[in-house]
Amino acid sequence: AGGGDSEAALGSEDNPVRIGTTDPADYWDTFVDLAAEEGISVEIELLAEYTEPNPALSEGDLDINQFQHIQYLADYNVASGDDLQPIGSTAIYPLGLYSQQYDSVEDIPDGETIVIPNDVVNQARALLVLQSVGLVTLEDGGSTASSVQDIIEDESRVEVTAVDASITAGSLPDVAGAVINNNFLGSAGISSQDAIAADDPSDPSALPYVNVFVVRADDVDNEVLNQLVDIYQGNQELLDEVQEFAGGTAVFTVIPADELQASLAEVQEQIESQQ
Amino acid sequence: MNDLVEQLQELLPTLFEQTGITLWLVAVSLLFGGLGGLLVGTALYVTRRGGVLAQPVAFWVLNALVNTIRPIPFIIFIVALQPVARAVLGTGLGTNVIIFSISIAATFGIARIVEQNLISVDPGVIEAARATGASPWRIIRTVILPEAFGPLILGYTFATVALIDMSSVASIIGGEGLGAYALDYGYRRFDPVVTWSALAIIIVVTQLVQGLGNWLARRILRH
Amino acid sequence: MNDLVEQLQELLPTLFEQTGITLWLVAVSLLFGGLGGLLVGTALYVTRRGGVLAQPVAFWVLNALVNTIRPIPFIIFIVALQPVARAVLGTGLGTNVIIFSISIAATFGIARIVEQNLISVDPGVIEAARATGASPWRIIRTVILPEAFGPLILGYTFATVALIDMSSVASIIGGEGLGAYALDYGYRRFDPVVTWSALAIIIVVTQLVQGLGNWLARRILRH
Amino acid sequence: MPHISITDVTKAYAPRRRGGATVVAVDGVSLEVERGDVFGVIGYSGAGKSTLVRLINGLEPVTQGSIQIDGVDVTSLSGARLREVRQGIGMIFQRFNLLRSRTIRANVAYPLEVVGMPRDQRRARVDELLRFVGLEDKADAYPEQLSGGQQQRVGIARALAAEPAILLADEATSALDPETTDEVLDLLARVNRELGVTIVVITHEMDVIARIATKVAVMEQGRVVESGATYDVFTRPQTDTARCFVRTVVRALPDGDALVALREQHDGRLFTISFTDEGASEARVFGALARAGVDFHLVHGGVDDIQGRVYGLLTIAVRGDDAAVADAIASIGSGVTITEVTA
Amino acid sequence: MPHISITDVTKAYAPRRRGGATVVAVDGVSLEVERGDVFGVIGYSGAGKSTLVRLINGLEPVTQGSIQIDGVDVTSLSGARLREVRQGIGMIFQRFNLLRSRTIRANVAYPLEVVGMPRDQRRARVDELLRFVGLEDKADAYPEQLSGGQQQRVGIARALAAEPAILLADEATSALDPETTDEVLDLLARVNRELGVTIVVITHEMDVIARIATKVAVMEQGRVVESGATYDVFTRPQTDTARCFVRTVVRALPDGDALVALREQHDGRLFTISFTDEGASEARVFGALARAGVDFHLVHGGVDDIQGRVYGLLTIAVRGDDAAVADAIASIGSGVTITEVTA
Ligand SMILES: Nc1ncnc2c1ncn2[C@@H]1O[C@H](COP(=O)(O)OP(=O)(O)OP(=O)(O)O)[C@@H](O)[C@H]1O
Ligand SMILES: Nc1ncnc2c1ncn2[C@@H]1O[C@H](COP(=O)(O)OP(=O)(O)OP(=O)(O)O)[C@@H](O)[C@H]1O
Ligand code: MET
Ligand SMILES: [Mg+2]
Ligand SMILES: [Mg+2]
Repeated sequence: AGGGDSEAALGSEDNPVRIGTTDPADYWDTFVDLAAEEGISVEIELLAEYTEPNPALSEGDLDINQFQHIQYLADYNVASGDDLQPIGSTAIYPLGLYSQQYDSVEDIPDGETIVIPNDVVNQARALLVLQSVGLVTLEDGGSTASSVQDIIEDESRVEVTAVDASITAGSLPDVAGAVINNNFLGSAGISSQDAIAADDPSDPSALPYVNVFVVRADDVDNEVLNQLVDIYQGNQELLDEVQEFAGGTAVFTVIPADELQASLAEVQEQIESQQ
Repeated sequence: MNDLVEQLQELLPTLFEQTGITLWLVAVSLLFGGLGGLLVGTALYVTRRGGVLAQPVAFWVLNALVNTIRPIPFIIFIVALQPVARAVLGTGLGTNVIIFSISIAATFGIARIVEQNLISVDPGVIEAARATGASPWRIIRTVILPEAFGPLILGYTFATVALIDMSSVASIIGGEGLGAYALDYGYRRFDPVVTWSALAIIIVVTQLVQGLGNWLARRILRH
Repeated sequence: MNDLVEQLQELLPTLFEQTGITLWLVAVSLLFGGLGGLLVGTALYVTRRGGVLAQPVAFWVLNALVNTIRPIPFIIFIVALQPVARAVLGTGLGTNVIIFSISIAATFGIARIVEQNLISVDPGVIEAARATGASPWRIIRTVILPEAFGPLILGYTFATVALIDMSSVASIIGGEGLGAYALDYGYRRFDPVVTWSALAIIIVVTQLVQGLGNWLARRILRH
Repeated sequence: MPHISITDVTKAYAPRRRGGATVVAVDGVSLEVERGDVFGVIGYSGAGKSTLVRLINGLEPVTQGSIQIDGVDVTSLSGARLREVRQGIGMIFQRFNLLRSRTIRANVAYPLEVVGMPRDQRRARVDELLRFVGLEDKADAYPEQLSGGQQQRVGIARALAAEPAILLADEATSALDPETTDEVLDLLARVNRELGVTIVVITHEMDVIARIATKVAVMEQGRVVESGATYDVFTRPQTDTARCFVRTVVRALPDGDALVALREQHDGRLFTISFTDEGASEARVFGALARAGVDFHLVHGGVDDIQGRVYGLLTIAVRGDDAAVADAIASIGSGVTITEVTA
Repeated sequence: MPHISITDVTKAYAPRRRGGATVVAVDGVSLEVERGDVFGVIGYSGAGKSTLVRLINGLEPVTQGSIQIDGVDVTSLSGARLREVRQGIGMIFQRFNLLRSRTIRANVAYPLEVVGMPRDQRRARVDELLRFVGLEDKADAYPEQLSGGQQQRVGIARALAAEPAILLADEATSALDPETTDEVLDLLARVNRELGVTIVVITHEMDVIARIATKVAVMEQGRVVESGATYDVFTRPQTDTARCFVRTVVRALPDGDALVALREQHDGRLFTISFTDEGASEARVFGALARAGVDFHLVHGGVDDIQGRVYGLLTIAVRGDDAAVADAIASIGSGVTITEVTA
């Protein structure tokens, strides 16, 4: 079993810190080395689906994860009644609309199809991006819980299809445009400069989209885990690798843990009130 | 408890719709994949050494082809097939592409099932047919396939259930149906009611399909 | 071109390692799932109407159980099984959990394959065994299973290839192996060299597995 | 107490489809087979012979009636008790039913495994059986490599393997050449004589009945229409069916084409002479005819031993003065039956 | 030109495993079957009869030699040309080989479909065939619902369906009761006589040969050890195998147990009398014995018609003065052979 020896101190050889992520990225190797230099033993659990790392963390299969933004975490906490907490921020990745055929949103003819990620949070975020440039209109003005079913067809210019986030980039030849997550830009050879629309990471409303290290509530003050956050935030070499993996879209942002937690609480409240 | 009932009531229309989509998707891919599998599987059987149309080279090529397609993870297979789908269907997304991909993947899976069932046919009856001067093609059509009909029904039932499972992967390229719905709106949104109500329908459909298959096979096998 | 060779050379150690993991994963899940499937499939066959241990109620329950498990999309199935895996294995992630999930899913898929192959056994030989006063359990062990051995080999070969395919879903919960590697480092990172070199090995392994299965079945069936 | 006692047994097969006809394969049959009998069952194809024998060891449940073996009602047994009964019954199948997955040796060993004979004894016993049926050299072959007769011999060896107290032989020699048939029948007779095995022989070869059966039952459309000691049934068949079967062994009453052919070849009158070992000698007939100066030919028929007793049925063509013939016949007296063939 | 001409044909089955023995099932056989012959092949189980017949219509390739049908070498044919030849050959299989997936009716219709007979004609033809084999009422049943003999009759109907010019019958009557056997043999004879169909009959029942075969070949271990006109082989068998088969029909030379039993029951000397329709009448023998005042009994044997000709082989027990017996025998002259049984 992957649990290690729970008697031994967390981060020791016998009980390495298990970090869950969904990014098959080389920077994690660098991170493991950096942690080792500080005497912390780390194991990376690479999971394929956004759905996996949170339940695994709460069940104790993991000690910490890093793949999501606050918005996603809030949605998860509310949906599953969990109480996972962010302890450090990494970056905000603007979500962009890309196209092979059209150079601007205005050029996209009416009735064309746009693909967006199909997971709940990115789907909503992508829809908000599309709404912000007038391609669709959402019920009740849209929210972080909107889905393709909330599109008001009569008032929208395009059809929207939700596909797996990993398919969006590959779908570009089929459609007028695709909303593509940072994770898939670099490897698909698309530059973030090419986005014909994107949300603005500096907008205060983008705060919930800051990516975070997440732990179980009672580990919020765990020194070893907090030390890992410091290592991540403090090493330029590592950040360069992360940036490379993100196709240049990352906007590194360091936000204190209590602000992150406050933001989480706020978003959760908002979600609860919507239900 | 009341909440649950309410939520289910709200879900009902969607579930109905998705059930329809699943049935359509499975039916059409079963039609194409089933025919394709029948063709390829029968070809495998008749071209093998000792078969009624023994053709070692043809067998080798077909066998290798089936072995090449079958193990490709379905997700990758769908994506690898997208260029072909674009050429054939004009798009790489949507329900038709799903049907297209499942049909092709099913062709090769079903081919093996068909091949296996044909191998169990008593060589004596094939010989009796050969003795009448029947052509290989006629023997395939009037002896080999009918003699294997009972097991084939069970094989196709097996395949149908596998197709229902495959169709849920549809969600990655924007397909719909119960499986995709369970994944997108249940599993990925941590909503167990959606997940399990969609699954419950899938399971009921499966019970019906398997029950029908068992019943038919029993009638045909008569034992 | 040179780049390609260089990249492949770099990949080689990883590919070897992942091949080893895949083989291990498939072998172990085939062992457990194969045994489980043999048990459940045989139970389905013997408890059916007219079977040597005809037990309509047991058959109904088993049949419904198999129909319930089989159509659940594998991704959801893995997740649904995680709590069980945590209880049994102490964790819900990693290769062992994958083996656990595949073994259980395979049990129900293989059960159907086994059932189908047993149904083709000549009722006459079972009768001959009954006439000697052999117990149902002995008949299963010494007549039904051996008589179906050839087709069963092909059925298990089919299942093995399906397992290789299933094992690629491993990546969802942090499993490894060629399929997961092709998905995570090839497909999800748009690196066709990784995707296709991993797939190439999967295909070669499949050719070997199927070749072995065909050869064995031919020896056993003697036609 | 009879060894096997069948009382009022009926077996009906339900129709496959709604509206189809129920097939009554065995219809109210009662029979008693004594310990040590070789009991023959004959009858036309489809008469229900195979079905009857399958009811005896419970391979099919009876629809009605009861079957007792050693006084135990087997129709009400199930599970371990029924299996125990079956272990004491060897069965030779009309369609052989050999295990494809086993070599000849292992096929014959099967019942020995079932009764739990240790491996080394098993080996010796199987070798002995294979030697007996003349298949030592096929021990390691598989069923489909054997000719029809060879497969049947494997089935026989298998049925005898566990030294059963009852042997049910369903057409055990139908695929065998005369030499092998002789050997098998001799063996069955020996098994019966020396080991006291009760044998039920189903056959359509009357010859087989004549040679080994002590009693015989004639089946027709599921019913037993005639039964009795073999010699009696042969010499005094009561039903057309029995007569038809008897004729195949003692071919003495020409009819149809054969009769036409005989009439063409012989211009005299035709008479049949029937005699048993109880009556007087047929020599008297020939003597009387010869003395009367009547020319006669044996044209058909013969003398046979049925169960070691002589039975003759001859057809002669007689040419001569009608009065002389009548005189000669009148002078013969009892013990021999002479009938003119007038048809 | 012979209808079927088999020249120096060998069929060897390669060993299954390395080091296994090659089985030579047919070993250098040459035979000529004339158009309109009913050609019998007899031989012990495993002699190679079924294999030989499977070579004739190319179901198995020959290892060596050639087979010509109507002057066409079928061993070198393949594809459509071979199929055309096969359409003119009906085959009855020893193991029936009925299609499980078809009703009886549809099994019989199969060859008619192959030769492309229109549906309505097919229906009528099948009904006719089923009526002939007595299975009208089983037309819609499936093979496993039929008794062994019923299944065999379906196989016969199927083989005859397309009115073949050649019929290969592998143990066509082995599972049949005497009445059905008679009917089937009558049919085969009629088919041969009226339609000129050439028939190759494989059987272990010598009786069948006696009744319909015009010529017969005796096989032993893959070789033809004896062949000729049926009457000749019956009356003057050259090999032990042939004698063994002949004895089953004309049971006249008692030996073994039968002889011992006869000696126990009859205290005189035993003689066998053998006569053919070529020679003088056996009546002379009886007359001479009667005149000599010698007491005699017919104890065994009979008179048979082989292919419509009379052949007799009788055993008599004679009691009387040795000199008188010798005189009587001496007076008989040629045409009848009398031998004392001394064993
Ligand atoms: N496929 C095979 N492989 C190996 N040996 C075979 C095969 N088929 C037949 N033989 C052998 O060839 C010999 C001849 O077999 P065949 O079936 O021709 O005999 P047969 O004369 O028809 O006997 P029967 O009267 O018992 O049917 C036998 O010894 C048999 O074991
Ligand atoms: N499973 C079945 N379903 C329906 N009818 C059956 C079944 N088995 C046998 N019969 C019918 O029962 C009757 C008796 O069959 P059975 O096999 O006992 O005949 P048999 O006397 O052994 O004939 P044969 O000498 O031809 O072997 C036949 O008419 C047959 O068609
Ligand atoms: N890295 C992703 C993004 O910011 C995280 C999505 S939430 C699971 O777009
Ligand atoms: Mg029978
Ligand atoms: Mg044969």
